[in-house]
Amino acid sequence: METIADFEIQYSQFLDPAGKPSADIPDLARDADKLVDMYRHMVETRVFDTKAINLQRTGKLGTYASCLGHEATHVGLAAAMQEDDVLAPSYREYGAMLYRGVSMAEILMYWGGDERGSDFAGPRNDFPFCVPIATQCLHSAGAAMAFQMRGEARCAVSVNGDGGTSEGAFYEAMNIAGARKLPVVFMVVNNKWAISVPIELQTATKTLAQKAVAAGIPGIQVDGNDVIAVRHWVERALARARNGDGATLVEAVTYRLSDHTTADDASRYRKKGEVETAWKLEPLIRIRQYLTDIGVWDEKKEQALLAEAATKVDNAVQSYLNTPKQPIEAMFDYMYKELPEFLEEQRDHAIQYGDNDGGHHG
Amino acid sequence: METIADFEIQYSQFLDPAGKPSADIPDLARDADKLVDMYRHMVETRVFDTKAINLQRTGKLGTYASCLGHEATHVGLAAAMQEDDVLAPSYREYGAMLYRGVSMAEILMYWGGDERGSDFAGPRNDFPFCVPIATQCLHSAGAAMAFQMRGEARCAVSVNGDGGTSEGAFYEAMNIAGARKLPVVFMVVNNKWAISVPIELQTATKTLAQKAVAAGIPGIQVDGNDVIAVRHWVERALARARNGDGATLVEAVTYRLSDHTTADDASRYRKKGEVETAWKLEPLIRIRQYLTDIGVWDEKKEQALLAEAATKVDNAVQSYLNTPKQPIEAMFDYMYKELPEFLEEQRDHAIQYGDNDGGHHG
Amino acid sequence: MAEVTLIDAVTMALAWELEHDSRVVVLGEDVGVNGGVFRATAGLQTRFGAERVLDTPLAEGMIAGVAIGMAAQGMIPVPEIQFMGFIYPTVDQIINHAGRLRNRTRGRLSCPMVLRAPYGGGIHAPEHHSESTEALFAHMPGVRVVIPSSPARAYGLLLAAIRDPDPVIFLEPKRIYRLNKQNVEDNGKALPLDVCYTLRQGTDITIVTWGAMTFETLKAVDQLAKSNISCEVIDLATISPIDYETILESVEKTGRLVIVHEAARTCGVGAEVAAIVAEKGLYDLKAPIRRVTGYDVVMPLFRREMDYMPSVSKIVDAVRETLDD
Amino acid sequence: MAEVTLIDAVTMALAWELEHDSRVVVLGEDVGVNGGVFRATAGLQTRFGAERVLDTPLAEGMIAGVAIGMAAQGMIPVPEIQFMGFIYPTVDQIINHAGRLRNRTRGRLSCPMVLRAPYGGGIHAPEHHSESTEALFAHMPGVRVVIPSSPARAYGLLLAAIRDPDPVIFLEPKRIYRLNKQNVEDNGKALPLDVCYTLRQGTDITIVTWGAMTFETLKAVDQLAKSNISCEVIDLATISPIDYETILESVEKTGRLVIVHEAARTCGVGAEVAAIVAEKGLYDLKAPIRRVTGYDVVMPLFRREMDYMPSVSKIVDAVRETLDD
Ligand SMILES: Cc1ncc(C[n+]2csc(CCOP(=O)(O)OP(=O)(O)O)c2C)c(N)n1
Ligand SMILES: Cc1ncc(C[n+]2csc(CCOP(=O)(O)OP(=O)(O)O)c2C)c(N)n1
Ligand SMILES: [Mg+2]
Ligand SMILES: [Mg+2]
Repeated sequence: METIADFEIQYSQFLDPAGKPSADIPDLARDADKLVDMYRHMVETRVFDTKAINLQRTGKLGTYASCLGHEATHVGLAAAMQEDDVLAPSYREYGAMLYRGVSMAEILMYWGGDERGSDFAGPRNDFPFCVPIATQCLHSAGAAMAFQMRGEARCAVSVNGDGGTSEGAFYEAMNIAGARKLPVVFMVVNNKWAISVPIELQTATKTLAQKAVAAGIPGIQVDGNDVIAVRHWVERALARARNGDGATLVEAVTYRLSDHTTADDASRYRKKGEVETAWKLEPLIRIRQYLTDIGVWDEKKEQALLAEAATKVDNAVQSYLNTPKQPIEAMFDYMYKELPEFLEEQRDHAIQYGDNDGGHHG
Repeated sequence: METIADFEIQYSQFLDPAGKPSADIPDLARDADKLVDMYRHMVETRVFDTKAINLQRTGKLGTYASCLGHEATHVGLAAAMQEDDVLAPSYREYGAMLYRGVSMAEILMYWGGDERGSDFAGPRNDFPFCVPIATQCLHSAGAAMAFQMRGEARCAVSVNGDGGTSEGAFYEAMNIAGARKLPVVFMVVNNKWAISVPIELQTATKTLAQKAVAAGIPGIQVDGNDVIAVRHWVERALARARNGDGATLVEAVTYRLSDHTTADDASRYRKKGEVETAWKLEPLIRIRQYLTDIGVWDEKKEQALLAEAATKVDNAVQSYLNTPKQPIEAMFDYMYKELPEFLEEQRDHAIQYGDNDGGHHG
Repeated sequence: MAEVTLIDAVTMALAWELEHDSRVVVLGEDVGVNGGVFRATAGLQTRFGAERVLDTPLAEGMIAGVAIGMAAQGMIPVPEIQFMGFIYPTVDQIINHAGRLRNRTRGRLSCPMVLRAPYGGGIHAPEHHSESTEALFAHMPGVRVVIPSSPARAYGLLLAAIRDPDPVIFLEPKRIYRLNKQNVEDNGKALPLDVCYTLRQGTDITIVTWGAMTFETLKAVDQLAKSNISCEVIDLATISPIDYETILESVEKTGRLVIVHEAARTCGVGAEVAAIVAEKGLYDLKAPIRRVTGYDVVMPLFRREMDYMPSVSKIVDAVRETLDD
Repeated sequence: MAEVTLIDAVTMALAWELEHDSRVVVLGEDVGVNGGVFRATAGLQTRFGAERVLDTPLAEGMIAGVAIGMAAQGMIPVPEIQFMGFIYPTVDQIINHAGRLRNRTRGRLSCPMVLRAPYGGGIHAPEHHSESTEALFAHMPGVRVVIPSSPARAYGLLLAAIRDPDPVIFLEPKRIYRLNKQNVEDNGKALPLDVCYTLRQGTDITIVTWGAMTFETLKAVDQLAKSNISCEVIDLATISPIDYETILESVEKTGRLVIVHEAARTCGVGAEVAAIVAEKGLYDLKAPIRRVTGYDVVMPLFRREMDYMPSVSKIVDAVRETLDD
């Protein structure tokens, strides 16, 4: 027997749960503006998320998938991207989407049952929410192929969960990305649960990062509650991709502190203790502590930020609630570039039967 | 950064291309009867294969996928299996199927366009030929689940090619096999080509064995032209599986010495030199040499075996050619356990229009 | 006898078969500890153990493929696909294997399995959670497609599906999972597959429908009854193969046919029903056939989903127009 | 002007678009060096380079998904699926993404791509190499399905499909890939999508068909002509959306309709054609509609495949019976 290949999976964390550096911090951790900017987005994301759950509970929003606990992963990955890179999200990466310029009102519209929520005014080339698990991994690979073919220095990033790593599409995407050295980063957000299925039932692997080995691309595991680690390693992966060296898988280990969605009741299948423990690792505290320790943050700034965020969210909610329904014919008018003749009759029929639903929010 | 997981991929060969032991040979290599039995099957398989191509060329068989060069891999894996294990083949593992008791006439029937070719009189529980690439990996995983649930000491083995490792189904099957410690072996026959696509375009990985890392199961690469190595490692993997320790991926490195199928012309896309080099590694020579060296084989036995094989193949061909077509209604009668009423009219219609085709072989 | 909802009846039928046939296994995403996102498998894992009611990794193609492998080796798997919008990764395995295994092995192997999935709109669910694409499966030879529309039929047809020696796609209209209750005796009695169920006898017009649309249809029929219009309502129930004799007999009597389904119109199962009548019952028809269906567009997100769906007034008008023709 | 076969015409159209539109990319299994297993892409990689005509790893779901990603980002991918029997892993991506991307982003992103696949039986191919499942795709909103039946239509419709701003499934009847030659000018002129092509004018009966079945139908029609039966033959060409006006006008004239397709009957596209006529042309019908189709069984292996297929005599008899009704 002869060893013909060997692989190592590394783990990286820069800030421990208490906000103390646990490793040589990278340059970006010395740039207070960058850190504050990310922290600001993390807080806004959480305020938004809390409000959205509230809207759902009061019947003003449909089923909603909370991102509680994922803020560092989501903001970190988006902060690492360049504007003309392309994001192919799953369905709960609000932190990343907001960072990239999707508006809060758009996100609410989506979960409020209105397609206009995916017509982002901001990042026009980003892919919309993607509910069919892991299918978006192929879109990021395809986008990367387009960039590569046109010789553009752009990258694609897709995001999927621990559950998503069980879908064939995830491996197929990594495999072609490896084979063609595509400029793409596969973010795997390991929040330990896929609805009620814990990671241990999902796969026998010790890490999700090692799934990259199957595609011949590098994989790394980072502390997904450490925004510095996430941003640093995604930046490195993107630099590598932009440099023509191909794809990387970045596994961010975090925890879904909420129910899966507002339609779920996680107490049915997971222990309270587990969630309590996870709260101790949550991502906002540690970066705030670090910012405080380096002297760029204080309680006053915190209060100002919270107030600002609340206003921003409230404005978005108002804008969302005030947006009238789309006309009925909208369901026809975007199906094709030009409406095929046979649909005209159906379109007329739909209009004729008018508004047979309250069209309420939620 | 901290290393949190590491993996090694091993390669094993016992007999080098010249038939000389290249490593400590395992027990089975000391059992001359076992070796001769495998060699016999390898020779029979090759004689059969040659004849089948001939039948196709003379219009007596449909498109046929040759197994030239794969004899050690196919016979080795089947020899490692127990009778009540279950094989889920792809479409060219004749060496394995014949070993397990599928008849030559059945294989010819299949490629001669007759479903009865998959109604094996021998291994009644084995899966039939599987053309949709890699779908069979899930069937072996499912079979293994059935055995596990019933507490049976049986295993399933599926076989797919290097090309097949790009399909999501392959990874999905390995992943559930890992997660549930299923008694299954995934044989990957790396014959370097998927029709015209060389392994280098198929994947960026150094080995196919390392794809097992993505599922948290062991993977090993063996010389697929060394029947001893194949049998030894598949036996080990099966013992492990039977012992409740779960799945293994065994990559057998061999070479497709023929065109992809009789409908293919490999000279369009691969160099003659490459094929000539590969011939030097082919699997029959080395085991014959080894058998000769240990004094259990000689030219007389060789000639007798060839003559015997030729007769066996001729008989099978006769039986195949003499088999009349199935009745027309056979296309209806196995669709459901009982023919649904609505199909009766269609069945009558088909019978009424009788035999509108020569029904020739090929 | 218990007053149960449609989804309760599904649970009851699964429990009955798990209890009485050791080959039966329930598998899928979140079906175990969580009891299914709609709770169709609630309590089953506790009762029958995690080896018989098991949570799988998240991969529908895998679930279908593994179920086929199990079925071929003597088990009766009952996989759940969480929503019909996620059923498409199973298509390859269903069409290329489940529906063919018996035929291609000349009966040596077979594939007794029931792939369950909730389907249909009207519950204000997120994107991809409201699809009705039963027609895709109805086009596949060797596969049955069954849709119950009442608690009693859910119970009886699911039992029949599990006992059937061939693969069945069992689609559950989630909009009516909890809409009403019915007395259903948990006696293990199956209902026949491959037949329609006539929900109302009538003389003026035949309405063929299935799933949640039976409710809209019955409401429409009640309304029409006030104008002395007598509708015969046929629940297709087994979508494939279609019991066309019951439909043809009804059309022979009424001379008029309206088909109601939620799926997009083009190449929906309604087309097949219409085609059969245009072939075998043409001379009975006194008026053109009408289809009241979902439009040929993507199911809108929920603020507009009801505008997509066949509604009572759309059905009432189609019936009236057909009678006026 | 060159005398070309249908498959030559496919190659010509691909080359034209690769030449004239830098966004066009051909990808798939064996399409590069090997030029495709049917040689539809022969010579294209040499001419346009391995970046624009590229061999992918073996995974159809990947091919479709990657193509969608490319299309959304400004390319016009033309993926090939080697045989229709292997198209099913793409279903999820096609129905859940390709057909929806424009709609769900309110036009922000779109999916201009053409998924090509050879389809149909009659060439004595192995298992899974002879399927006709166009109906699955015809049921998907937002996706066009186009099937050419002559070299000229292959050229003109493929150009149109590639230029169309929305996704098209382009199915090539492999049985007639090389059956006959036609003069086709390589002038980059597209033919219109969404319309039927009337191949023969006639007065007694309308026959709607597509793909390789146009040949069997024309042979049958020639035979019937000897008995002074005048058939109008309509090639559906765009399977979805269907140009029903041409069909209805023809039926208005002839009063009789036979539909011929190779796919299994139940929920095939023929059902939709029949349903449309039963809805909008009922009063024109002098006789029941007939469908001459593949049976609702798995396509038999090749020793019996011709017994599965619609044949000249089956078509002739169906026409005669319809005229006798
Ligand atoms: C293909 C598919 N199957 C099933 C679902 C239903 N579903 C929605 S989220 C989810 C779990 C996803 O888990 P994971 O990938 O870990 O992401 P997370 O929700 O934890 O962020 C499931 C099963 C789906 N959306 N798509
Ligand atoms: C799903 C699917 N896609 C495409 C094909 C067509 N096809 C048949 S064999 C083959 C190549 C397979 O290569 P590999 O897996 O390496 O097996 P090998 O033929 O070399 O034994 C292809 C593309 C198929 N049979 N199934
Ligand atoms: Mg998760
Ligand atoms: Mg190969």
